[in-house]
Amino acid sequence: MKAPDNPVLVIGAGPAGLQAAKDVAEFGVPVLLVERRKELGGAPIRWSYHTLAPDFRPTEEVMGPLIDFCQSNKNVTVMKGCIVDGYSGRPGDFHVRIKDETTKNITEKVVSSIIVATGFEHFDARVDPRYGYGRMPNVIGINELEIMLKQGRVVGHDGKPPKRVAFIFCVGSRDRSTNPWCCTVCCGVSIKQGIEVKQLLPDSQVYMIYMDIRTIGLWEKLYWESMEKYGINFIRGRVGEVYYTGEKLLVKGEDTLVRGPFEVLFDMVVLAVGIEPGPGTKQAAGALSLSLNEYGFLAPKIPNVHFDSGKEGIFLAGACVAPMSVEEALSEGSAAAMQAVKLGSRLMQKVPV
Amino acid sequence: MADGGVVQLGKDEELELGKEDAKLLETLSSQRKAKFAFGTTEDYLKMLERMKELEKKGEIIVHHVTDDYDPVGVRTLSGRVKKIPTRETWQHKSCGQCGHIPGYISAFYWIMSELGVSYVDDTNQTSCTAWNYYGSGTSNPVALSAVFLRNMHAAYERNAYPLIHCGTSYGDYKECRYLVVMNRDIRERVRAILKKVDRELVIPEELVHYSEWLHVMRQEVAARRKFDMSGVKVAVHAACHTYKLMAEDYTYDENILGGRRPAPTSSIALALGSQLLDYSNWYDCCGFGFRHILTEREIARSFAYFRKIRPIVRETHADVLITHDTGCVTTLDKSQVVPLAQGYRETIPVISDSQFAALAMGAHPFIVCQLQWHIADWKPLLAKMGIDWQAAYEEYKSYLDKVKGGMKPAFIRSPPRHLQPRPHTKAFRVDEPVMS
Amino acid sequence: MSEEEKKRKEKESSAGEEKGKFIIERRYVDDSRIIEPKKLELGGIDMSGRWGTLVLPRTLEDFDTEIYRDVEKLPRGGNIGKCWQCGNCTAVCPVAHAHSEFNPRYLIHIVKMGYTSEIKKHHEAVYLCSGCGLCSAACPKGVDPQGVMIAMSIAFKAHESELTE
Amino acid sequence: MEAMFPSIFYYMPPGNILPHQYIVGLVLILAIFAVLASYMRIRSWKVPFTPASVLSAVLFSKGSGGKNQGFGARASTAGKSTFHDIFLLERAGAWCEERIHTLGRGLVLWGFVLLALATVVGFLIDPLGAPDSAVLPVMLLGDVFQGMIALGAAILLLRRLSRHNLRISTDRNTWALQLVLLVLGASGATADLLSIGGFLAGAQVAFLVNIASIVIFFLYAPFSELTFLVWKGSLLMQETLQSESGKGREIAPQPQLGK
Repeated sequence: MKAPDNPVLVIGAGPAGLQAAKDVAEFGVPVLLVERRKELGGAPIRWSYHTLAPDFRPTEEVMGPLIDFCQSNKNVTVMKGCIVDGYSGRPGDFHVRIKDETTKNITEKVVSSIIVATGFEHFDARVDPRYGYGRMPNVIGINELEIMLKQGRVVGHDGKPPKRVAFIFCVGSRDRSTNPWCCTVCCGVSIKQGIEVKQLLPDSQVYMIYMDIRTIGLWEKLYWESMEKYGINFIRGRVGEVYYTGEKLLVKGEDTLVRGPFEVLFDMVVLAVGIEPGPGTKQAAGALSLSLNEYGFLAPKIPNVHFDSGKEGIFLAGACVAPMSVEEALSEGSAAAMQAVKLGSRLMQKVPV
Repeated sequence: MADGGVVQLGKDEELELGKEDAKLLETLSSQRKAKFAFGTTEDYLKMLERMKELEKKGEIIVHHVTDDYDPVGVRTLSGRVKKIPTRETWQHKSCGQCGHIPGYISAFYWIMSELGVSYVDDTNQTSCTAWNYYGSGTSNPVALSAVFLRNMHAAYERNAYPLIHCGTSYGDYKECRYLVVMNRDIRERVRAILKKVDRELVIPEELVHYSEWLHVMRQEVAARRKFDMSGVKVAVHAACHTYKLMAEDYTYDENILGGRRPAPTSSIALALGSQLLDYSNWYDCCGFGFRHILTEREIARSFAYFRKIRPIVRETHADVLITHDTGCVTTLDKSQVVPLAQGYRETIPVISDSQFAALAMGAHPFIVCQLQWHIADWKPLLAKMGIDWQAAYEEYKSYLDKVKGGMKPAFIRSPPRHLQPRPHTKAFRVDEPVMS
Repeated sequence: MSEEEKKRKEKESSAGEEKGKFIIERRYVDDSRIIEPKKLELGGIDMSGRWGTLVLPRTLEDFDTEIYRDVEKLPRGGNIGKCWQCGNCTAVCPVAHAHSEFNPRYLIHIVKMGYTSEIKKHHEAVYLCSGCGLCSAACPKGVDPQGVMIAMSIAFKAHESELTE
Repeated sequence: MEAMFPSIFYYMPPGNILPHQYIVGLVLILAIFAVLASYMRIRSWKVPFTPASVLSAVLFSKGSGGKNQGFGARASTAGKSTFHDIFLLERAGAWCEERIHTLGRGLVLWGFVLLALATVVGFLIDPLGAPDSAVLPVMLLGDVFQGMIALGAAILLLRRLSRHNLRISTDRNTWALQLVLLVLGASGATADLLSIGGFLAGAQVAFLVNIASIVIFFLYAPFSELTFLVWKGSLLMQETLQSESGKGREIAPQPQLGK
């Protein structure tokens, strides 16, 4: 079988995009990988994720080989700092305009198909002011804690390790005033971090303030271990307000199992900030005339079939479609790659599939 | 009716409460499915536009904050600039203050006299009846609005601008104004009532609370400061009815607590050079909450102590708690008696912003500020401000003896009943202060 | 309703109204939260009874895990940390179906969280456990609630002086 | 009779190796050890040893107030409570879902009590000197009681086994204790029967197993759940006594003010 000459365009070099690029390239098909930022690896690298749930695997072990492959393989052409500005043509013969964001130069390329993997952004907790994020010291997001864990040093603004840490779940998730969807991974990630905090600071007390625990599938192991091995406590309820007393953080919430309001002091509050579609997704949707769903994620033709954008030759993968974990994003990238390769081979051989 | 149960404007921008709507609203309210809310900030701004239209049509008279009142502009929560008159104000007193916290009003009058600002203390004022409105939970918008407009007309005919002391009246009037402007039915019925008492439908362009007046006058007040306040730690309680009813119309300032708390009262504490401290329960009611004070005084008293006083003392260790409504001063102050008797030791003096400002300006703590009526111990505060309260108290006692002997009491200065003609002086400025 | 039941009801209701009976919404306030000194005087003025009544807030303020740590160390209490509050134990507990104050799930929760104020209110209920062991058979996480109740009753007894102060 | 049963104690080891009195002495020593060990264990939980408190309450409590009762009344309260709560298993039985569960517990309990009585009676009648016609009924009764223990333990064990599934999680100690009870009862009951049946060797083995299980039981019981049951049972009785004597549980006073 002869591979088509036109490359496959992959937009976004996160877990899904990198995996898609690798799979396509390994099939012998050239890949054009366009990334808006200056570095490859997407969210896990950009936010310096320490380890990945559920088995505490260092991020580099998962992402490193993918990045290395895409940077060194002759089939992969990487364009950093670029976005796709528009397109025309038909499957097998798309003409895309690629714009360098710094020089504003526009390059035209011909590609056979397009894989959109523009990923997500963490919810900006300043939008929900009740948690005091951005205004109060020691109120941080899970992404910032991840960086601290990577440095192996979890401390408050005064440089002291916290004695009592509260994780607040569903910040910017499952809330009509912010984002109504579930971000699917924050429970698992928060619990993973809680365990890591306990490993780092065994004398600390870690509390998880949750509405529901959604450690889906095999991630449940994290939930069990956090209780059974690490003595992490879970409080069912939602936090109404975090107040900085000048020394500590006063967390006001309700323990719904006791049916009573609580006001307890903590040294550190970690917000499990949700996942939302980023500006890259919106921009790509505009450039490629893709439809967005009510939440601003890219809408597949059938909600259950993520890779099918409804436009022939354009495939979707990763967290630009729905909130998902790294493991799911990798599979989605692979699935989209399969679709691109399949389409390429059909167009070459003029064989209907 | 919108889904959320909020009354929305009709097509002609009238708030038409038809019989069916009213019934539905009543049912929903009784089932606690809807709350009677007056729309959004946008609706509020529309109401102001509507007021201008009605004035143009000649349906109502608008009492403008003209240059004669030397107005100062402040930012409100809606982002709009609100004009606060500084002179020739008509003092709309609170029905509770003279009995419970007399120093609150006498200190305010004293400040105005000290600053040489003319004002009218009219005897021709009625109580706003909002107490009953909130106390019973039932509403008679026509009656309430009629009382509101009757008082506003009383100010208008004296050619003085109404300055409302009571937080509840202030909030209630803002709601009534919304109803009168937006609802033709209420407007016409109120007009008929006013006609019977030979008054016209006069709506003030701005409804102004006295704390806003102190806010814009704070630099003048600070300029006459007699005592060094830099060592005084202050906590502020803002009255619910000033900033929670029609919230978009109360003063906020980015330079004061980052604009996350109402600006007045905090601003006067800062202007006087004292240390302003924040605390976690700042948003909570003082415990007065009408229904509770009427039926559940034990709970109101306990709430005032356990949810306000104790956290404030524990978190801030402040020397004084200042607030700007007679209900708040009374509740927060008097509710400390029982806990103190029971052995709880956390206590803090509670005074109004006018008393605080007057004390700083050198007013007599007893003859003017009437601190002797306060329960919580104010002596450490006076000592910290550098006021010799013992000498002042002796003075006060001899003053009382003189009064017994037939001297005319002087603690409330002879209130001016008429305005004096005066030349117009200042140009309008928008108050954009720098954090002191 | 039999005569006896009526009498008992009357007795109960009058007992419940002893403190703060003048509070209109008295039925919404826990007995334990009302402080009504029989004798209270300030500056020579009598404020006893109604005039000196205070109602304590019901806010949970303490995460005091001392009893929790003790329970973990006592025989058969070691698994308490595994509890995730599903309520299986209470669902199958024959005692809980008769006595509202005995709720193994709740007892485990307040001990785990260290809500001393709640433990003070409910600690005596732990002796109602009959030791039938149904809960331990029903527990999906291997908490062994029956054993935890044993450990808890010992721990509560050991801390009795603090819990009844 | 005597022809049919030449000597029922023939299976016992020769007196010079393990005289009967020695066995009784051993049991007594073990029982004292068990009480002491229980005491130590309960004290290690930082709680009072309530059986002692109950005893002192019944014997010496003066009580106070108008409802104060004399020794007789206290003893009667204690007796009633013991009878209803312990021997009739009213408190425990009320909440056991299945009757068979209560039955199992009752059999073990009654078996033990009656066996103790029978043993004392048997000791008073010199087993080797007295005529078999006097010893035999006591001995057979003892066998019946041991059988009760075995049956009760078997019921408890079978109930546990029949309910055993993946989710079950009961303490290993409970299994062990019930197994010891089963062996104790079964070996004791069968030793005599085997002897009567002429299987002397079997009877001797059963007898040795019985002695061993008794030793294990006394050594193990203080460290098992039984200690808790003794503690809690007497705690409940103490509370009953206190409330009966008018002292009752005092209503918790208000929290310390001004803290």
